[in-house]
Amino acid sequence: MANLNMVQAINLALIQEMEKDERVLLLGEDVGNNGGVFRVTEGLQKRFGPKRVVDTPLAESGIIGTAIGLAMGGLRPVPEIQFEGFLGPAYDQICSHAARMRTRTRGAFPVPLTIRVPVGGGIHAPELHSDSPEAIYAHTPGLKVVMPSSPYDAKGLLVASIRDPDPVIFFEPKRIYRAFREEVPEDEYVLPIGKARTVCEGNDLTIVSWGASVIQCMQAIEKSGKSIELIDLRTIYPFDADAVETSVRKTGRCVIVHEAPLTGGFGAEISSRIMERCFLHLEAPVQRVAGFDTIMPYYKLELDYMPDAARIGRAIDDVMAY
Amino acid sequence: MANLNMVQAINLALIQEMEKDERVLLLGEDVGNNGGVFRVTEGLQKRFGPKRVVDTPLAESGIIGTAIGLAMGGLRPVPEIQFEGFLGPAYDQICSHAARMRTRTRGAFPVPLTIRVPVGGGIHAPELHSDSPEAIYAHTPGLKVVMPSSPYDAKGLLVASIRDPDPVIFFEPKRIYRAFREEVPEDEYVLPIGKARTVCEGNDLTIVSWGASVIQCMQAIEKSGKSIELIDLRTIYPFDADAVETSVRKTGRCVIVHEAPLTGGFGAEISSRIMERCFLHLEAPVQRVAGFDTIMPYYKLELDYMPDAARIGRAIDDVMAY
Amino acid sequence: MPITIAFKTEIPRISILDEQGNFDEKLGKGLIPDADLVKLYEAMFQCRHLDGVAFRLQRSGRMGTYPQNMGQEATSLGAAYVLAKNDWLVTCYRENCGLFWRGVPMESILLHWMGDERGNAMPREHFATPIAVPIGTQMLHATGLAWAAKYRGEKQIACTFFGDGATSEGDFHEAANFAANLDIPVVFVCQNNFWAISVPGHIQCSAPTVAQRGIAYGMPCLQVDGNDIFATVYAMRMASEHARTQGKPYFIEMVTYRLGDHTTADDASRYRDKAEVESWKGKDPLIRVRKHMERLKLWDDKKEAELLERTEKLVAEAVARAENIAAPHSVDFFNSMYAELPADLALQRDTMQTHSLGQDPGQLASTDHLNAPAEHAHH
Amino acid sequence: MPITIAFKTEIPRISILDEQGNFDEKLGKGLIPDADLVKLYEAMFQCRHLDGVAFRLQRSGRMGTYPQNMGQEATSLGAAYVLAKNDWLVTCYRENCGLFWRGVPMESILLHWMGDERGNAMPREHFATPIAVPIGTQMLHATGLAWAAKYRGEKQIACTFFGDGATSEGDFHEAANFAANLDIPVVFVCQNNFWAISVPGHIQCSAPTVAQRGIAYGMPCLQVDGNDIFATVYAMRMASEHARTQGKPYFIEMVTYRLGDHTTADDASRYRDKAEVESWKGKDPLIRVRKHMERLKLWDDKKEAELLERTEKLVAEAVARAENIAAPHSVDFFNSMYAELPADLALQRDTMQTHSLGQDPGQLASTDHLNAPAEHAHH
Ligand SMILES: Cc1ncc(C[n+]2csc(CCOP(=O)(O)OP(=O)(O)O)c2C)c(N)n1
Ligand SMILES: Cc1ncc(C[n+]2csc(CCOP(=O)(O)OP(=O)(O)O)c2C)c(N)n1
Ligand SMILES: [Mg+2]
Ligand SMILES: [Mg+2]
Repeated sequence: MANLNMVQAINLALIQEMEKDERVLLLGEDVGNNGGVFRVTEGLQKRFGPKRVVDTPLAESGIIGTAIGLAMGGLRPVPEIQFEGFLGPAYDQICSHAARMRTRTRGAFPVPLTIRVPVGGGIHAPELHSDSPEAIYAHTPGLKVVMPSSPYDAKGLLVASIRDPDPVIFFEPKRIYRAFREEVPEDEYVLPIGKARTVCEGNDLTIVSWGASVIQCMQAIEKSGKSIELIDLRTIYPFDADAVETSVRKTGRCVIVHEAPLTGGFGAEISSRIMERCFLHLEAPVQRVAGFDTIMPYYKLELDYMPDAARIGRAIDDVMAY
Repeated sequence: MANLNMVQAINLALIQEMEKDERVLLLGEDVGNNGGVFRVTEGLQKRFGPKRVVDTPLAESGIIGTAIGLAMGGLRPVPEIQFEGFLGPAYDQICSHAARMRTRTRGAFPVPLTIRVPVGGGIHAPELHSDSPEAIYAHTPGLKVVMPSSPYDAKGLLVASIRDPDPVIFFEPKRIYRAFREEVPEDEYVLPIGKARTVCEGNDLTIVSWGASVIQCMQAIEKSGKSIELIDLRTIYPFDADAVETSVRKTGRCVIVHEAPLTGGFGAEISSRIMERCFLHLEAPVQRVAGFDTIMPYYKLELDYMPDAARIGRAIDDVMAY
Repeated sequence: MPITIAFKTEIPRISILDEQGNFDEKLGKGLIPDADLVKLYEAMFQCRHLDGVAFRLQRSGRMGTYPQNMGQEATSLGAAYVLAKNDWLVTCYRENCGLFWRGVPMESILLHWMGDERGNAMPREHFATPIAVPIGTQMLHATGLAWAAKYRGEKQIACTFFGDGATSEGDFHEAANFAANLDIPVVFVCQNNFWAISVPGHIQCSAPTVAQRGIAYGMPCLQVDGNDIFATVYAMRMASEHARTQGKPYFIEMVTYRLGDHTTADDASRYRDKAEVESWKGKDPLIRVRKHMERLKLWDDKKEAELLERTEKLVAEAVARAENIAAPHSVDFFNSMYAELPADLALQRDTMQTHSLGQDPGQLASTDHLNAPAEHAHH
Repeated sequence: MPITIAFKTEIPRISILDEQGNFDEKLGKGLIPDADLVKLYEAMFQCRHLDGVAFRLQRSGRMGTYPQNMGQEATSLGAAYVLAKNDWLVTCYRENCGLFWRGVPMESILLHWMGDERGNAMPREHFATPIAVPIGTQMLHATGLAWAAKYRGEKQIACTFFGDGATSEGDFHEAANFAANLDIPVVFVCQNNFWAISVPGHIQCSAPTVAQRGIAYGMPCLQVDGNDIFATVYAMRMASEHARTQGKPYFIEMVTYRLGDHTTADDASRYRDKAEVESWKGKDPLIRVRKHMERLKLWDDKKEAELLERTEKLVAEAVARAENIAAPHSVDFFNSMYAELPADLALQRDTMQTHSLGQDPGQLASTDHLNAPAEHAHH
């Protein structure tokens, strides 16, 4: 058991999976000698050699497209896309091929692929380094979408993702890469994809969130002094509808929090599901605290864009007052 | 006034806008001599010359990327992407540039661009020729997303899109390209982006839909014998929340219908909005009749995938019975 | 020396059996044993025959859009003939001939175009990937597949086919660039048939040759007469040998022509000169092989007639198999979505509904709650 | 002739003032008038100075990530010097020197890296596009901009800059291919500095030259010493002349080196040899011009000291302007989203909330309805 931050926890998960399974290899821009721009793959090329930790050309479609080929060829590639803003060039290979190959071939060519992607804002980065596109991929059948909010979860979920026989986009909230440490077992553990975590229990209201926003939610809950249940989805698709339903049936009130723009964000899906499944249990309309429907501003204003404890707190109060 | 199908109505809109405004030019694969694979641009190269109707290399990112440059240079390009399944390679240029250039430059470089894209299933086409990705682009701030459901609407909305100072994705439901004709004025008219159309009025239930599904909804309504109000969104972003709210406040019940996969589809956004804005008026949970969360199957099963009058009818009954 | 030469290169062009029937002994002798030549001809013939049948199936409403291969048989066949059985063949949609040579059953191709994914459920032992609909995207998979083989220390290579139009896509560039810079043994074969639907070749590549695309990556490049089975075999030998021994990629432009429309949804007479089409009919890859075999006394009218008879039966059987397959169930499109179906998706499958009341009729009954004392303030 | 030559080419390399101070009179004489040479040197000097100041601003927390331009000044400057005022200059982020030459104020660049979009609100009369963060994407805009000029019948061309890494992206390929095949006058300039962050050049392009990327499109290609302002000017003259008169593109590889880290977020000592960096310090584009000017008696220590003084003032003023700009309001990020703000978005702006109750406090009051007689069955 060690006290690790998220970068270290992911690094450890990668080491352990690579040791366990020869078929696992890493590829991407700067993942080798440099250990990735966030140092997540630090030391891995030295440890496993340049065959298993490969610096690729600067071409995201190429990274994902060749990784699909690697996976079709029986390996378990774990490509890194340097920032979520650079998923764009790889969109077609992800959505038209990785997500479809199993169905297209009626199972003859599954694509066990785990795409690691730092995600989200809050680190004072340049443009296109601070976005939250999880809803885009959650709307793409054939993919799984995972986003941990803590070092412990990151390790267990990454192991599950790498072992998953289907393509997974593994979003790593860069804002909490090094924000805190927690106990992370050296020993192997797997957190199942599709299961949420109840961060804290409560009776008055349910908050559903994921990724770095979970931290903001915890702050807001602390400040509110109310009995609030916080559900960290951990997985965006498939999402744990049961956990959400059970909680909302109990509390009757719900606030959903995410960094991505409001309109068409994954909060909309959760909100709709809650209405569909818990209609008669709702005391108030489900509320969403989300990024605005604007381009994520350059960093001078990024904190005004992202949901913070104050905005979440206001929504809690409003829902409680309803 | 002429009796036109949607292909003809769009063709007419293009002719009229090109005659009116020298800055309008068309580009894309096979749009020239061949008049597009759906013949939407038929005759236009002959009429306006190869300078204004340009066959490009087979490269969607190139088409959109150069169109962005054309727009930044003061023109009004109207690129065609041959099928919505080939928007993928252009995703990055659309979302990282077209959508962002105005904000990025604080208004110095607007991008007045209209991307025409045949969309949706039902025409017995091969893979990746039958999808409905409107939610993806509606979740991308900086874009507008339009989808007409009739020849009349197609003409008026396309004119509005071409004149719009911001980038518009203009989805053309290929299933109804030639399915029916209606009176389409020769004279200029503009249908404002962001305004829905009430297809028929009713008091018992509201259906919200767009694109080719509107036709299925009409069939279902006819069969149901109930007093149902049908709202055709016409524009996905910005969507006409007022029209939806007003109707649902009146009826208290709502079914949303779209071809795209359920999870994270734009129906989720509408459903959430309805809950947020009409909570106390709802008699039943808003229901969504949508494509399944699977890859659109090859054509043998496409009709099983897409919402049809029977599935919509069942939802109507269920909501009415609630 | 202020102006020096930084780089210098040239690209050879190979032709062995030309349309006039000239046969270059130096390159051609012993290249293809007579018995094999006969088999290759038969393969082209059968593929051509299927093409015609498929066209008619589409016209009579028994099949969806179909892209005819007619005229381009010698390109992929040359590759399939040369490649080892376990080399990957990663194609687009005009390589039926090569795929059939490898053992892919005709009905797989038919099923695909009949709108049935089962046509793509190809046994892995064919080392062939499914038909690639989005243009220019499959070459990256070829690079990845060859990379996987290299990773495992196997001598397997990949050969990927694509059209002239496909070379305009960014993915083509990235596939070639990855292979070149990461030392991955892939043979890139562009079937330059001068058209991408209605768009002429110079809009895709205005350079004197498509072959020179490969120079950008430092690859050895060749241009060959793609309607000459000897030339395609010769080029593929050079290229696959290079790939296998050097572990590096190779670029071949095979110059050919599609004699038919782009697909059954197309009408090429809208954009192509009749004269152009006619001139290419004279360059047909089948005719010249047949004449060559006749000169060598390997072939005669009787054999041709016998082949036709065999082929008609073969193709008819394949069509029957494709048409007689049981209709797929709706649920089929759920079943291969994931190794394990998420609960949510299983519910959609089991109910064939997406509306929650439809998925859970129990919810409807639950409106009884309304009449019970309200648990919550306003329900 | 079974093997013929389908294509043949060679790529020249240009160097005029080399690092030893050798000056090629034949190419160099009269190329840059003395007075201009002094101005060009001053421009490089000022850019270099800003680079150092920006670095320190970042280190002291007054600016975000910043990519130093140090060592690469002669590339974009050569281009800006040659281009007409209304030719488009479409750059990435290591072309400060060329942008300043065109009149882009230093504070624009500073503001950008201070996380403020107002740095990109460049007046259109600079004919320069904003800093491009996603690698390899801006060249398509250059092609489009030049196309727009051609469409209007204007003689304007575009020149676009990008790194060696950027040539790996599919968009590079598509931009070059569109320009070549649609006859659009774009000068493509690759700044080959041998590194893309930590990834060495041969992973991006293992061919002998990057210049040969252009052969794929049939473009004329040149390789030049990018640290030699004479060579970059010479090459840009040839290329822009070609583009303007022929209406066609041109490809130039400018060989250079970044003397600093990739950005302030990078530590190049993790992946680059000290010896390599040292060897390039000797090839600095500023030093050789200064020595050349000294030989020509155009320059001396006094002038250098005077320049430093002027520059310090200039840069300090730019920094002050950038730092003293009023803080942006939150609402600023709404205001240039669309020409006209959709109602929905206006509501978000006005309330700075996304939750509907937050946007409409009246809704809260409306719970009073609960106490009123229910209009609907269960409310
Ligand atoms: C990404 C993508 N864009 C557009 C299309 C539509 N389309 C199908 S085939 C084709 C032309 C292909 O030309 P080429 O690569 O030369 O192959 P050929 O058909 O000539 O063999 C086009 C534009 C597609 N399938 N995929
Ligand atoms: C599409 C995209 N992928 C990745 C990055 C991250 N990134 C920023 S700069 C860079 C290297 C660029 O190398 P090169 O093009 O050679 O330019 P240089 O920095 O050397 O001038 C990378 C990978 C990015 N900005 N955009
Ligand atoms: Mg072709
Ligand atoms: Mg570089």
